[in-house]
Amino acid sequence: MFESLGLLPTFPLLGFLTLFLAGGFLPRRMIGLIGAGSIGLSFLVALSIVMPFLSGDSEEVRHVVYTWLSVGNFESTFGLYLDGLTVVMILVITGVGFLIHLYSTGFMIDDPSFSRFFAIMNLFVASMLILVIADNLLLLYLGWEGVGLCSYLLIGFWYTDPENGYAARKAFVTTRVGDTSMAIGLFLLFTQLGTLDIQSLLVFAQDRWDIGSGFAIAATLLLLGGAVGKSAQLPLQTWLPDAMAGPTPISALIHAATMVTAGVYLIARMHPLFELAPNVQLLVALIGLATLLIAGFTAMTQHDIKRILAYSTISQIGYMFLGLGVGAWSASIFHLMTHAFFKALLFLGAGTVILSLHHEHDIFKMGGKWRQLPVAFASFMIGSLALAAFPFTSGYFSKDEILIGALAVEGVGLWLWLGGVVGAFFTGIYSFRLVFVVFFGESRGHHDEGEVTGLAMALPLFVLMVLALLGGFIHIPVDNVFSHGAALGAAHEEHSVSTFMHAVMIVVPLLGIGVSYLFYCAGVFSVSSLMKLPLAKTLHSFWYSGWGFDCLYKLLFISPFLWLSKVNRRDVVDTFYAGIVVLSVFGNAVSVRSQSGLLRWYILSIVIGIVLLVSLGAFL
Amino acid sequence: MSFLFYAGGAVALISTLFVILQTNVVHALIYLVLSLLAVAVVFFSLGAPFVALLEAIVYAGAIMVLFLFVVMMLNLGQTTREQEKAWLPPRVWLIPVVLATVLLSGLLSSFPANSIEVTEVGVMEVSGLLFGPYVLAVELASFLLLAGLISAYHLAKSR
Amino acid sequence: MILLSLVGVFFFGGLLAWLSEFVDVRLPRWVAMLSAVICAGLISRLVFMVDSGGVGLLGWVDEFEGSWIPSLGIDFFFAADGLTVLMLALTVLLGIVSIASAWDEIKERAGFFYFNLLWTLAGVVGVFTALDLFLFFFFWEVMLIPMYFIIAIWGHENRRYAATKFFIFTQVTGMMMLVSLLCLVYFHSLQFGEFSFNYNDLLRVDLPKSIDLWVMLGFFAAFATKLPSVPFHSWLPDAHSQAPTAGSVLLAGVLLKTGAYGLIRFTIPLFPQATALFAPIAMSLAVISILYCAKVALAQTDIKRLIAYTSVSHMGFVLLGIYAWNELGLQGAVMTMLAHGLSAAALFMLAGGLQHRIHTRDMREMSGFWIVAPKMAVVALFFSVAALGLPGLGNFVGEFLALLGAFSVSIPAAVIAVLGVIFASVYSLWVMQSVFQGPSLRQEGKDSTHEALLDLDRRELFFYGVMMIGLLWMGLYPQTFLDFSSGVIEDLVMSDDAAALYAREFSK
Amino acid sequence: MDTIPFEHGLLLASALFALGLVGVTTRRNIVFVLMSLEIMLNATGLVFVVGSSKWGHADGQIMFLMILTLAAAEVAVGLALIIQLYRRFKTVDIDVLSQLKG
Repeated sequence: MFESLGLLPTFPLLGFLTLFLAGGFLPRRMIGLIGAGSIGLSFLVALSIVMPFLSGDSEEVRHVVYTWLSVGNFESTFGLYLDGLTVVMILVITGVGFLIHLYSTGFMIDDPSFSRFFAIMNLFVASMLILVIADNLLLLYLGWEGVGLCSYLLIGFWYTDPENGYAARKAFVTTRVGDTSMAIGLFLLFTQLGTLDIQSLLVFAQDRWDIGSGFAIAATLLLLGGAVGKSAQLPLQTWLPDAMAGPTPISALIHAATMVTAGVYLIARMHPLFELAPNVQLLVALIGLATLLIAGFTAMTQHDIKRILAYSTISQIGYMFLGLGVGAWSASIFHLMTHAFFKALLFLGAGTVILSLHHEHDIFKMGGKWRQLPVAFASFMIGSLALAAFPFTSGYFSKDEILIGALAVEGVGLWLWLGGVVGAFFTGIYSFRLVFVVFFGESRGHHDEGEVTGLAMALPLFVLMVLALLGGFIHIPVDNVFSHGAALGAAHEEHSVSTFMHAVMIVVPLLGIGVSYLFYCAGVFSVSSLMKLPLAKTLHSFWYSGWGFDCLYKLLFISPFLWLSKVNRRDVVDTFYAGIVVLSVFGNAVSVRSQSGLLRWYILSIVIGIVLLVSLGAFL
Repeated sequence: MSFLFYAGGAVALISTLFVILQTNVVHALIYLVLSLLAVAVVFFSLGAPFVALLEAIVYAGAIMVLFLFVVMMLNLGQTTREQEKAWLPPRVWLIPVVLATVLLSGLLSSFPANSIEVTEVGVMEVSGLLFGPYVLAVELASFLLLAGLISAYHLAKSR
Repeated sequence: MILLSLVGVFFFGGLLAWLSEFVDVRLPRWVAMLSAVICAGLISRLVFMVDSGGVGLLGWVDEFEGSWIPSLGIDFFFAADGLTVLMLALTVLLGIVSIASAWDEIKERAGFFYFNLLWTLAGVVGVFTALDLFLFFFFWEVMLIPMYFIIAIWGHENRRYAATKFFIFTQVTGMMMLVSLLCLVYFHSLQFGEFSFNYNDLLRVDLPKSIDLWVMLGFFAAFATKLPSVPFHSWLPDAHSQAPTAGSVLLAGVLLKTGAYGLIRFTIPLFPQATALFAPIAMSLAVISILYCAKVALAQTDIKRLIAYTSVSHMGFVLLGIYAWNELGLQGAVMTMLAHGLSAAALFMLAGGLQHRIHTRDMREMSGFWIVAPKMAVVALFFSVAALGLPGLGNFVGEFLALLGAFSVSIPAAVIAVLGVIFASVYSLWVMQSVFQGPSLRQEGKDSTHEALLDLDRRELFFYGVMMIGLLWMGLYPQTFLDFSSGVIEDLVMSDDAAALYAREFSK
Repeated sequence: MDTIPFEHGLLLASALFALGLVGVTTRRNIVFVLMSLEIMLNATGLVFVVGSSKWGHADGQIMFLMILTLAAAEVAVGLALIIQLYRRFKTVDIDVLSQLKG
C-alpha cells in the first residue's frame, strides 16, 4: 500500500508535463480538469495512504524509489518517508491544494495564460509533496528549491508589469539567501555525520553530539537560516508582502497554506537536532515572537487587502516559530494545519472580493459589502474569527496550545507568553479591522458590482469554512513523532497553567475585536483624530513601511551591491592586459623611430654592438 | 725582414689615415692603392710572397682600377669636394673615433704576447691546399664571382 | 583504433567540407553533419566498451600506439578511459549542436567555416585522447587556430580584436606549458636515460623540489587560461561576444572543458607535491572567479558578455572541485563540466538566436519577448534556472558535489563559494526579466525591429529539447554519468600520495 | 730569418680595421664608405696572413684568397649599385637614400 507514496507527486507532475507540452492545444475546460484533477487524484492517493496508516499502529514507512546520487561515501536516494508529521503535511497540501485548484478553475478562467498557470501550480504541488515526503535532506532541498522556483514563476505570473517581476525576483533571491545557509548546513551535517538521511542523521547527532555542542549549534543555526528565509521570518520576511503581486489563489496556496510553512516543517522534522542546541531553540522562539509582533503592528496599518493578509500570515508563522522554539512541536504543526484552513479561506475570500470589484485592492474603497458579497462576507467572518482565535474556532485551539507551551519554558516562558498574548490582541484588531472596513459601514465605491461566484469558486469556500470552524477538533497523529517532547510539555502543563491565564487567552482577542469595533464600525474613536498626534503619525508611517526593513536592506545590501556592480562594469582585470597592450604599442612606436633608413645610423648601431661585445670579451 | 714589416706597416697606417680624411675621391683612391701596396709589402715580410703578389695585382691593381673607373664615370667634380667638406665637421668624428679607440684597446688587451718565426710559405703549399682539401671552397668562390658578375651587370644596366 | 578514426573523421571531414563548397554551397553543412554523426556512432561504441569494464588510471578502455619520432620518444599515443569517453560524448553532442546552430546563420564561405569547425573538433578530440604529451601539445595548438579563424572571419563587429586577444592569451600560456613540458622531459631523460613524452613514463619523473612548483605553474597557466580562471579570464567575454553562435557554443561547451580536463589528467597527477602546496591558492582563485565574475556579469548589458562572465563563474566551481582533490570534488567538477557544457551552449544559442533575429545583443533594447516568442521564453527559463543551480538539473548535482568536496578540505572556501549561488540567481533572473518579461515593445508600438522576432522553429526546438533532456537526466539520474568517471577518479585519488599531502597541508 | 712579435702584426691589423671603421661611420659619400669597407676587409685578411705565418700553415693564406674573392665580388656589386643609385637620385649622399625605413 505504501509503495503508492511515490504516486503522490507523480500525478501533479504528470499534470504539469501534460499542460507544459500540450497546454496550448487543449480547451480551457480540459486544462482545468487536468490541473485540478491531478491534485484531486493525488488527494485520493494521500487518503488511501493515510487511512491504513491511521488505522494501523502508526509506524513510519520508508520507500526508496532509486538511488539518486552515490559518490564515494556520499549517498542520497530518491527515498520517501511517511510518519505522522508527513501525514499531516500531505493531507494539508493535497487537500487544501485541491480546493484552491478547484477555486482557480473559476478564478483564472479569463486569463490568457490559463494553462501556464495550472502547469506551474501542479509543478508546485509536486515539489511541495517531494519536500515533505523526502527521507533525506538533499531530496528535501530539491523540493525546497522547486517550490521556490514555482513561487517565483507565479508571483511574476503577470510578467508584463516590471513591478511583478521585481517582486518575484525579490522573493526568489531573498529565500535563496536562506537556502544557501541551509545548503551550508547540509555540507556541515554531511561532513560531520557522514549522511544526509534524516532519520539516521538525527540518531547519529544524538549519539555523537552533546547538548549545546558547537556543531549542533552551527548546524541548527544554518538550517534555521533556510527556514527563516522560506517562512518569511525576521530578518528575511520582506519578500512576502511583495509576493502578493501574484494571482490570489497563488497567495492562498503558496504564500499562506503550504510553501511558507515549509520552514516550520523543516524545524519540526529536525527537532531532535534543535533539542541538542537549546540556545538556538530559544532563538527560534524569539524570532517567532519578534516577527509576530512586528508583522502584527504592520498589518494594522496596511490598506491593501492582500498585504494585510500577507502580514497576518507572517505573524501567524511567527506563532508557529514561537511554538517550535518552546518545544511545543505538535502545537506548531497543529497551528500550521488550522492556519492553512483559515488563511486559505481568507485569501480565497479576498480573491472573490477582488475579482468582484474589478481588481480593487484598497479596503478603504470598499465598505458595506456584506450584502453585495455574501459568500465572501461569510468566509471573511469565519476566517477572521478563526484567525483572531475566537473561542472554539480552529485557531483558538492551536494558538492556545502554543501559548501554553510557551508558559512551560522556564525563565523567559512568561515573557514569551505575554508577547504571544499581546500579539493575539493585535490579531483581533487587524483581522476585524479588515472585516469592518470592507463589509460594514458606508459603501465607498463599487456600488453596482455583484459577486462573481460559481460552484467551482463557492464550493471550496464552504468546505474551508467548515474546516476553519471545526478544524480545532481534529486530532493530528504526530504524538509518535514528537513523543518525548510532548511528554515533557504535558508534565509542565499540570502545574503552570492556571484558570486565570486561560481566561486571559480567551478575553484578549475579544478585547482586540472590541477595540477594532469601536474604531472602525461604531466610530466611537476615529483613526483620523488619532493621526493628529505626531507620535501616532510617525509610528503609523513606520509600521506602514514594515518597520523600515525594506529601506534598511536597500541601504545595506542592494545599493552597495548595485554600486559595486556598476563601478566595475568593464572588469578591472582587463585593464591590466590592456596595459600590456599599451606598453607594447608604445615600445613599437619607439623602435619604429629607430628605423630611420639612415645607413650611417644602422652602421653606428652595429658598431656599438660590436664594441660592446668585444669589450665584454676583453675586459670581463 | 722586420724592417720591411715595420716600414710597410707605417706606410699602410698613414696612407689609410689619409684615405678616410681626404675630400677628393681620386686622391683618396690613390692613397688606398698606396695602403694596399704597403700591406702587400707587409705580407711579403711575413713570408707570404704569393698573397703579397695577389694583393698587389688583384686588390691594388684590378679592384682599385674598377673603383677609379666608376669614380670617373660618376664625374664627381669640384662641387663634390665642397660638399665633402661641409659633410665633415669636426663633431661627426667624435663618436666614431671614441668607439674605434675603445674597440682597439679592447682588441689590444686580448693579444697574446708571442713572436713569429718568419718562414716562407710559398706558392707550392698554398696551391697544394687550394686544389686539395679546399677545392670545394674554390668552386664556391668561383660561383660567388659569377654571381657577382651577373648581378653587377644587371644592376648597372641602364634602363 | 576508434580514437584514431575519430580524429581522422574530423580531419578529413573538414577537408571534404571545404572542397564540397565548390560543388554546391549547401553541401558543406551536410558533410559536416555527416562526419559528426559518424563520430557519434564511433563514440557510442566506446561507451559500450566502458560498460564492459576496464576503467582505471592506467587501464585504458581503448588505446592506439604508433611510432612518430622515436629518437625523441614521441609517439602517436591515444588512449581513453571513462572520463575521456564522457568528454568525447559531450564534444560530439555539442559539435552536432553547433553545426545545427550554424545551419542557417553561416552563408558566407560556408565550406571554410565548416572546415574550421571540424578541425576545432578534431583538435578537441585529440586533446581529450592524446596521452603523448607532445601529441597533446600539438592538438592543443590545432584546436586554437581554426577557432581563431572562426572568430576572426565570421564574428561580429569587433571580431579581429577578440580573435587576436583569444589567440594571444592561449598561445602565450600554451608556450609556458611547452617550456614546462620540455623541462619535464629533460628530467625524465636525466633520471631514466632516454627521452620520452609518454604520459605513463612522465608520471614517474621526480622533479627536484626547487623547480617542481614552477614547472607545475606552466601547466596550470595554460589550463587556467582555457578554463578560464581569474586573472586569466579576460579573453573570454570578448571572444564569446564576438564569435558566431557556433563558435560560442564550441568555446563554452567544449573548449573550456579542455582546461579542466588538463588539470585533472595532467597537472595534478604529474605534480602531486607541487599541487598540494598550490591548492590553497588555486582554491582561492576559484572562489574569486566565482564571486568576481558573477558580480561583473550583473553589470553587463550585452547578453553574450553576460553569459560569458557567468561561464567563468561556473567554471570556478570546477576549479574548486578539482583542487579539493577528493572523490566528491572531482566528480562534482566532472558533472559541472558536463552540465555547464549543455546549459552554457544552450544559452549562447539562445543569445545567438536573438541576435540573428533582432540584430542586437543589447539587453536594454529587449523587453517582453515572452508574448512574441513563448517557446523561446520557456526554453530560456529552463536553461536560466539550470544555470542558477536548481536541484533536479545537472548543474546542481555538479555544484553541490564540488562544494561538498571543497567543504571537507576547506570550510571557508566552500562557504564563500556558496554565495556565488545567490549571485547566480540574481543574474539569471535578471536576464529573464529584461529579455522575456516586462512590457512588450511590439505591443506598445515603440519598436518595429522586433516585428521580425519569430519563435523557435522545429529544428531549434529539437536540439534544445535534446539538451533539456540531457540536463534533466544529469539532474535526476546522475549515476549514469558518475559511473563512467568513478573508476578513473577513485584511482586518481588513491594512486597519489596527494591525498595525504592535502590533509597535512590543510590541517595547518 | 728574424722574428716579428706576433702582437705587432695583430696590432697593425686592428689599427687598420679601426681606421676603416671610423671611415665607414663618418663618411656620407657612399664611395668613401665602400672604400673604408675595403680597408676593413683587407685588415681581416691581414690577420689571416699573420696567423698563417705564425704557425707556418698555408690555411691562413687560403682564407685570405677567399676574402679577396669576396672583396672582388662585393666591390663589383657595390659599385654597380652606386652607379644605379647615382643615376636615380643624382647624389652619392647615403643619408638621402633612406627609403628603406618603415
